[in-house]
Amino acid sequence: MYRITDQPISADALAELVADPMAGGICVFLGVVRDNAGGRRVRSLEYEAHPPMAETKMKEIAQEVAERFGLHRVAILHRVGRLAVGEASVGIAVAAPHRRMAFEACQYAIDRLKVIVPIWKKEIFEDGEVWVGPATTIEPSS
Amino acid sequence: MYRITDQPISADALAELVADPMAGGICVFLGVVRDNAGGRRVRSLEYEAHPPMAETKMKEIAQEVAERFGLHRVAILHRVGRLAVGEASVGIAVAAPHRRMAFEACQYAIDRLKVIVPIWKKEIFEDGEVWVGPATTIEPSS
Amino acid sequence: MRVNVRLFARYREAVGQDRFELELPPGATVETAWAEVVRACPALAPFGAHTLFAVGQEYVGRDRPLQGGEEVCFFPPVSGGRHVPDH
Amino acid sequence: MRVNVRLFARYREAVGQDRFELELPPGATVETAWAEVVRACPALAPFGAHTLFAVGQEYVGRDRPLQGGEEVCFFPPVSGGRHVPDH
Repeated sequence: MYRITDQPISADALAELVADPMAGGICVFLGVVRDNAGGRRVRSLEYEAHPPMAETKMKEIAQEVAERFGLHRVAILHRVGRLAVGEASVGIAVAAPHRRMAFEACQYAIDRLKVIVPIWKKEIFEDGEVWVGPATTIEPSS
Repeated sequence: MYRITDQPISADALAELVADPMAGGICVFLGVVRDNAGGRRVRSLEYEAHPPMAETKMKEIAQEVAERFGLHRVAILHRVGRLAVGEASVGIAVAAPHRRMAFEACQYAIDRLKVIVPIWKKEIFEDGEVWVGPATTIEPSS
Repeated sequence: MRVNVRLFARYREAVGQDRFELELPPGATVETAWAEVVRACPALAPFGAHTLFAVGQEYVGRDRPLQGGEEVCFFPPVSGGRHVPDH
Repeated sequence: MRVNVRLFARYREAVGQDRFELELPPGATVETAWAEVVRACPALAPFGAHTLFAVGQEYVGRDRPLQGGEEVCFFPPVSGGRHVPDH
């Protein structure tokens, strides 16, 4: 499942989505709102996405994981809206026969998500705000 | 928290245990019962531990993580008793300021757990059973 | 021809709306559409060099020709110098 | 002196109990205790070379001297040749 959501992200729900009798390990990554960014105190974060394109790009990431690691059990959720410190903005779960592969594929997926998925966040500080977007440097395909 | 338990392991509960306002990423690993081992079909697994020593060794792993990665938010749970395919036998959560560290520390912790924590499992196949224990090759300290 | 423009994040805030229709001459490209929008909203001009573009659900280059009825997205760049991952 | 012996996993199953007391001569080591247990339960003999030992909550070597009242644990080795991680 690859979904933009305005609901809280559950690690258990993510693990459930990738459950597989052949899996020996499930790696779940949660990106959570930190209380600081660039040395400034964060009050909250506001996430905005281009949902259909974001979901398409998440699905592409799962396809890349399938090609590179041979794994088909990947779930990616990204939350939008206003989040408080400690809340999860993104969750990724990968199930694999062996644990090393689960870790590597999950890390690959979150690294790629930061680059190609069109999601922005506004960091709201006590003394201002700043927008941060995907760090893409990809060459457009056309 | 470092605990041997006979209750189901929840990734959300583990993530909750390591929650920290300074954390930007939480990596949760779940080791789950696979439907096969060594080419044989697994019916169920039975885990047995030396609980106080296992918990002591888990705590040592968290101390190693603190020394190597500078991280203090680690939780380790291992379940004992009979588990069905798909159930989690072990769960580890690590919170870190940045995600790479969370992944590396979590992987380090599960690798160490397999070596030094006194937990055994009996793999129950349709046609027999076999005990598997920690893969330790450590030199005893005395 | 008419295309649909979508703006996100700081662009949306700067322009005060998240989508509108744009009338473009035949043969117009993504670059043409961007120039039109900047003309109407000069606050976007400084970001031009780093803006990302998408048509439909795919990233495209500035020279991508547009068809009538297509949706072109303008994605603001990463905020100034903040290439450090936050988590 | 008397020490407490604890058995786990296949050792526990082979012996049919998970703990018992053992009477040992002064100066006995972990090795002495193991030899005593194997004498009472020869089924354990084949595992001797790979058994792990712990006293209290720490792994120890075979030559570790035992004190009266201590608890010595015999940990069975990894099952034959199965050093492959399962997850």
